[in-house]
Amino acid sequence: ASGQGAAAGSASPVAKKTVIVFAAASLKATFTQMADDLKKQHPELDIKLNFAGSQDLVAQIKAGAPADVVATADLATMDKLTANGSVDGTPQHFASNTLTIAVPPSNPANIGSLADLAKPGTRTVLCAVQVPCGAASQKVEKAASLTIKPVSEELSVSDVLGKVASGEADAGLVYKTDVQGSKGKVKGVDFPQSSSAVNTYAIGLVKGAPDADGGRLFLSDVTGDSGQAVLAAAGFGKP
Amino acid sequence: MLGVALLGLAFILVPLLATALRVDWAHFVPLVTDPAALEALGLSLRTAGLSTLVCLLLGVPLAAVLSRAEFPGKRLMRSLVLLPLVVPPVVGGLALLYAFGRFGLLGAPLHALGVEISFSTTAVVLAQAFVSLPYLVLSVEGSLSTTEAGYERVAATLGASPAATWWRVTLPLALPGLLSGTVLAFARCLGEFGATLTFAGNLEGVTRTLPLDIYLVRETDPDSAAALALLLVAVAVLVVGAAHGPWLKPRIRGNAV
Amino acid sequence: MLGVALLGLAFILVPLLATALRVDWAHFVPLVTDPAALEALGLSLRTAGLSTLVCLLLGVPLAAVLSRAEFPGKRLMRSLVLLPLVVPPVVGGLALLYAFGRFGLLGAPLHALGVEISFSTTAVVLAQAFVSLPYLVLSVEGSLSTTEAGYERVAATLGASPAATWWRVTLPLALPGLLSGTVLAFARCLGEFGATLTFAGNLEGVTRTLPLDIYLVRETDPDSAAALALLLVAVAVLVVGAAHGPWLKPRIRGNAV
Amino acid sequence: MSALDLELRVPSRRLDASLRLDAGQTLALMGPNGAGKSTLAAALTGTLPGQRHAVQGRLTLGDRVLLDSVRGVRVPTHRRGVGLMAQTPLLFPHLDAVGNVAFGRRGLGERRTTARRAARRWLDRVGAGEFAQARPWQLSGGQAQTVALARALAAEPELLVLDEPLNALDVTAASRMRAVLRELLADQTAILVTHEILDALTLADRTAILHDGRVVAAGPTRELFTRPPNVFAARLAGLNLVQRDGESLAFRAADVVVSAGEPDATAAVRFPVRVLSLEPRGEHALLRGAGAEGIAAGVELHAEVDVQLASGLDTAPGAPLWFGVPAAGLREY
Amino acid sequence: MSALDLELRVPSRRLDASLRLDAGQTLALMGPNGAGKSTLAAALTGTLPGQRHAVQGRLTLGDRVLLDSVRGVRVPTHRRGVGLMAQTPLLFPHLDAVGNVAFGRRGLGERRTTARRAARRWLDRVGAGEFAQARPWQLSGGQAQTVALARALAAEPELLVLDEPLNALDVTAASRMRAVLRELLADQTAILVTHEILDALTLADRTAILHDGRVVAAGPTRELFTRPPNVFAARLAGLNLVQRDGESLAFRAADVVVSAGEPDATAAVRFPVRVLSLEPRGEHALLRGAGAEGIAAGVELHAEVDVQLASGLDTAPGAPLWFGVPAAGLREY
Ligand SMILES: Nc1ncnc2c1ncn2[C@@H]1O[C@H](COP(=O)(O)OP(=O)(O)OP(=O)(O)O)[C@@H](O)[C@H]1O
Ligand SMILES: Nc1ncnc2c1ncn2[C@@H]1O[C@H](COP(=O)(O)OP(=O)(O)OP(=O)(O)O)[C@@H](O)[C@H]1O
Ligand code: MOO
Ligand SMILES: [Mg+2]
Ligand SMILES: [Mg+2]
Repeated sequence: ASGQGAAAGSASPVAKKTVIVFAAASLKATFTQMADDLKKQHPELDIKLNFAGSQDLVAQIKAGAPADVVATADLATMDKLTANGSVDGTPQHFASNTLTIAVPPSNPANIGSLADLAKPGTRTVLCAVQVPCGAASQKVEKAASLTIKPVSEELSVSDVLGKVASGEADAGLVYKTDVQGSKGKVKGVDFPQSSSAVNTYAIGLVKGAPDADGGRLFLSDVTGDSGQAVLAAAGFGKP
Repeated sequence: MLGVALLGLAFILVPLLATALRVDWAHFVPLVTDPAALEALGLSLRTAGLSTLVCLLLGVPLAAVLSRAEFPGKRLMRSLVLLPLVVPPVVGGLALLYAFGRFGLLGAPLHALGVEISFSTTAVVLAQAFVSLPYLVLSVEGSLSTTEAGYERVAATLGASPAATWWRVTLPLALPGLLSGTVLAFARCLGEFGATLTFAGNLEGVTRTLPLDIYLVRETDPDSAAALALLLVAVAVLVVGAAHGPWLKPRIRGNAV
Repeated sequence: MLGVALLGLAFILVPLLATALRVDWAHFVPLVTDPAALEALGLSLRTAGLSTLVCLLLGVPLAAVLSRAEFPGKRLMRSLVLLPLVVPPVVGGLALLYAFGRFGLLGAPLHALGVEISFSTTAVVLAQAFVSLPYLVLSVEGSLSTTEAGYERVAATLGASPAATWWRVTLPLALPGLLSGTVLAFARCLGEFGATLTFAGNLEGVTRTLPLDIYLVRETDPDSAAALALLLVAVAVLVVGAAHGPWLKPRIRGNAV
Repeated sequence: MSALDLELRVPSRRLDASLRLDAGQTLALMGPNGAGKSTLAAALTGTLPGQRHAVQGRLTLGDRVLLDSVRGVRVPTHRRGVGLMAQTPLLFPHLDAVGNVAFGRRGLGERRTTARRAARRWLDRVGAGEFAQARPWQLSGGQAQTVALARALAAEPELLVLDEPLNALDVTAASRMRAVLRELLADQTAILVTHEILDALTLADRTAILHDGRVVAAGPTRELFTRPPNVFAARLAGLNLVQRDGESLAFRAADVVVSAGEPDATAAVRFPVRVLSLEPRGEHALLRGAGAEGIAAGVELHAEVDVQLASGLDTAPGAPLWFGVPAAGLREY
Repeated sequence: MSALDLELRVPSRRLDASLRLDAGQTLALMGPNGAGKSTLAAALTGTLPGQRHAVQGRLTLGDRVLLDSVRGVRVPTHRRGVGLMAQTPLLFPHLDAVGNVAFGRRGLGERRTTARRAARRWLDRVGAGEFAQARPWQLSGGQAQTVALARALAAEPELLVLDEPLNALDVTAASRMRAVLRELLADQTAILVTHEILDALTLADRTAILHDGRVVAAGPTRELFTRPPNVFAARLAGLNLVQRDGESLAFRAADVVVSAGEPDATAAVRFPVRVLSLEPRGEHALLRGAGAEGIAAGVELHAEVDVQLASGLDTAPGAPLWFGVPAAGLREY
């Protein structure tokens, strides 16, 4: 992470080692916390976090972005990186997430089950199938043999969440962690079929990482106890 | 000067060229003639057209007031008009949601009246118009301000009412600025992504414009996305090129000097 | 006319007002004085300033050539300059990556020379400049085109070389357009999101500008995002307001008519 | 036809003028550059740029009050019925000559074709028929001026204000225009701003002289110039002027007696001069000389001399001569 | 000081003119509106808008070839050393009057303060010193014209082209300007576009008359107007002109004999006229009449009459009179 060190303008007289972590946007809260904790333990470490949609991360790394660690929100995107030879070794699965139904706190459409999302007159929003959460939504639909006609196919979970939180939509399929992180803006309605689409998060070292040691350190923190505790507290499941 | 100008042009063209080089040309035609892509393009053109119309209807009077009227707070007003420019489109979409959404400031009463805006093509139009209005206003205002006010005074001494003067003198003289403002607004509408996504959502045939489609395609197939992007670019070049026709040619003015 | 103008203004202001109403004002001050937010704002202002400079350096000659020179292909050139406007920012970011990324058209040779652009503050500047250049060029060109070419001819008959004429006549006369183009470009730079995210990434202190920070905050807390957005809006109003100072006041021209 | 009565002040330009003009009459408005003529014209039409309340006072045309700053009456320009042909033509660049001239007719409620037909007649009348299809930037300075005049006339205003309408016209065009104007202004209430005493004499019933924003002399044109009531009028009338004891002495070139030696007592005043030139003027000659010393030192003086007499004098440039004026030819101000 | 030699064609404006002018001389360029005077001025300075190759021909100033379309020489405007004061002042709106005048001095390599000091001197010289700080839009039409003139002069060009410089100036300003110009043009190669024969007579050594883009008459000014070589010159000289058998007859107002009845055979031509007006002109009077029938029908004719004689005639407008001209006073073209 040579080029960026200078631009970051670190004031410390000790030459810090900078670890650059590329992570799915849904990991923002947890990874930020882990990085802060880790920096306390290792004052010589400077951890830079780059959050974007998983697909953006893939594109950026393929284009030669200087990253040490990459964490994606699903295996499919990580596979693209391994196939491309951008990942050192085998990526590790470190967390999972399952879908839940998000409804506004007042639950105006009285949603109690997945089938309610397909009721006529219910304004449901889903992720588009092209994005990870949309692929997961499609799986649960199939498992429940339902055809949900959404009013919108959003491009990311946060867009689904936004539509539900604002009351624009009556319900949407999001991740459990999203509901937990929403500070009460939406309520979760769990449903049995969610087990058919467990989304697994993967993390790996980027090939040719400028700071492989630092990367390994962060990676082991994520997969280690402290990291797992942070993830669990945010509502992530075991991998 | 010319050298720097060419450097500037290169700065714009090289990235687009690099994109074009990525495109798998063998698959280009099937890709861009794919019904989903064509539907998205159609929707984009339709909504951008409507939004531009909204911009013209709201923006031209705004520009006229800014360029001609004298009143306190005019400077503030001009700054306010620029706001959508600086608000990231996603935030703009949120703001529209707060205003016109089902529980929004205006959306709630409208909802009570049975008018639903979000998730509809109307929402797309509103999102595009919101984001593009400043471009139109600024262009038109610029062109109105540099138009000699003397011509309007002459028209008045010839008995033309302010309305007649506006239609028969001011507007024709400001035509170049009006046209380029319209093109600017239309182009901005065509490319609008963030606000549309946030406010209008993304449903094929209703709210999925070409930029949203490109984003989706990119999730699975970045190179195809590049091809679609080039399609958008081509459409834009055509529209812009047509609008900058010979009638925009600056007149050869004056005589000896 | 004034009525419609006010409607247009309302169309812009109501959504922003609705956003302001959503903000939890008790938490507003701690939120916007949060070091992360301030760092992002600082970065935004710095990069937007630099990008605007790049736009000026590249855009003014481009505008000059477009408004004054006569050559075949000028119409095409003008259309091409508009392209970044129509390309969705995310696609623009991709295009920049294809061009200046480590494996890009120009990026690869640069990389060989040890120059890294992507994911650095330089990349933010490039992304912002790419997206904003058309606004500057169009504004300046508009203002140059409506400036009476006669003044330049007078300057030449007084012995001023083309360069001297440019600096001492053309530029001062086009100042209003130049200023408003600069403001436009700066505002667009401040709000830039998609291209920055894709091309420059989202690294705190390096590439995380305020719009990117807003995007991240929105993932978890849309209302705080709204507060940050208002901060951005406030900064923009200040900058724009300052730039539209009295020196932009159109001159009262002519005498009797 | 409407009489005009005005009493206008434009403090920002130091204008403070009162004028009356009977219906159907023409007033020539004269005075030095910057006297306020164009300002007054703009105040009449309500087209003074800038501050909305810059013009104060009263203005009535016929029985209509167009302006009364005390009572807050301020009729907008387009309802004043006051036409203006301004000092710069300002032809609409997006219209051809006919379109420009037809512009005001459309306001009279005429349809496009009728208006254009009328416009062509006006263009023919002012001798600009051949430029009907021309765009303003294709016209020479004088051609543009002619078209602007046709445009102002075609709108048939109740009061027509012409700000130096014959500027930039060649001899032929100017004399054709004078003929057109003479015919038209016969029963049109009009104000004609001009620097040419000839225009005032041939076109205007009355003349007012503006100086530093004030009307310093006004009256029937011929009277004003044959017996100039003050130094302003005298200067305009082209009289020789010299200062003596804070007073101005005025005398006509025709009253000057030229001699080689100092004149005798028949000359109430006498000036040694050096010849500048002798110029033919019809069957007379104009002798221009520069006052060599005394009260006329440095002043250029003109004498009308008989060609016969002139041939008997040394009139080479620089030659010394004497100018004398008999008491009868002198006017004091 | 540089001699001028030109042979220029602007096909798009039908200009095709050849002229020569000795170093230090002044040429008056006259001719009707649209004759091509401003076009020629623009061609000289290289400021004709539009097509780059519109001007063809050759142009030399001193020993420098400024234009040679055959050999592809085309010196750019700013290196021609040809100054232009155009028909419209076009003062730089972002500079005050001093700034405008100083503009060209900066090009001469002067520093700001020196240039401004020189500019002030020039403004004083043309009598515009009091507007030094004024912005162009604060000036009246004539004031702006004066400043534009100072600006052109201050740049000290090798050849100075003045396009109707005295337009819009009042009597005092114009005569002051004539004095300034007379002094300056004494040893300046200059071209003066004008409609005023007086300007040509007082300021120009030579005069060329342009008609429809061609030089139709040229020669020493005085000669040209005292013995006009053709009808164009005659018209400019203000002679009465009537057509007879496809020929033009010209005669001076002073040569007209006015009588109540038909003149006898001493008059080579005679015209019945109706009086238009009798106007005082110094100690003579100008009798304007309209030809009633025959070759002069409808033509306005002027006669210079003795006031005594005039008082013996019925000169009420509309009264019938006869004008006669002896053979000696007639010129045919
Ligand atoms: N826009 C303006 N702002 C301030 N002062 C002005 C403005 N226009 C003109 N003036 C001043 O007002 C006075 C009157 O100007 P005006 O144009 O009425 O003169 P004028 O009599 O028409 O002169 P001219 O014969 O030169 O056209 C002048 O002293 C002039 O400098
Ligand atoms: N931009 C133009 N395009 C085409 N024709 C033009 C243009 N400008 C002038 N002309 C024409 O060229 C001819 C010469 O015009 P020019 O301006 O040289 O006349 P001028 O002698 O200066 O007349 P004036 O005394 O009225 O100023 C005129 O017939 C005019 O209509
Ligand atoms: O966490 Mo994602 O990749 O934005 O759906
Ligand atoms: Mg004036
Ligand atoms: Mg001319």
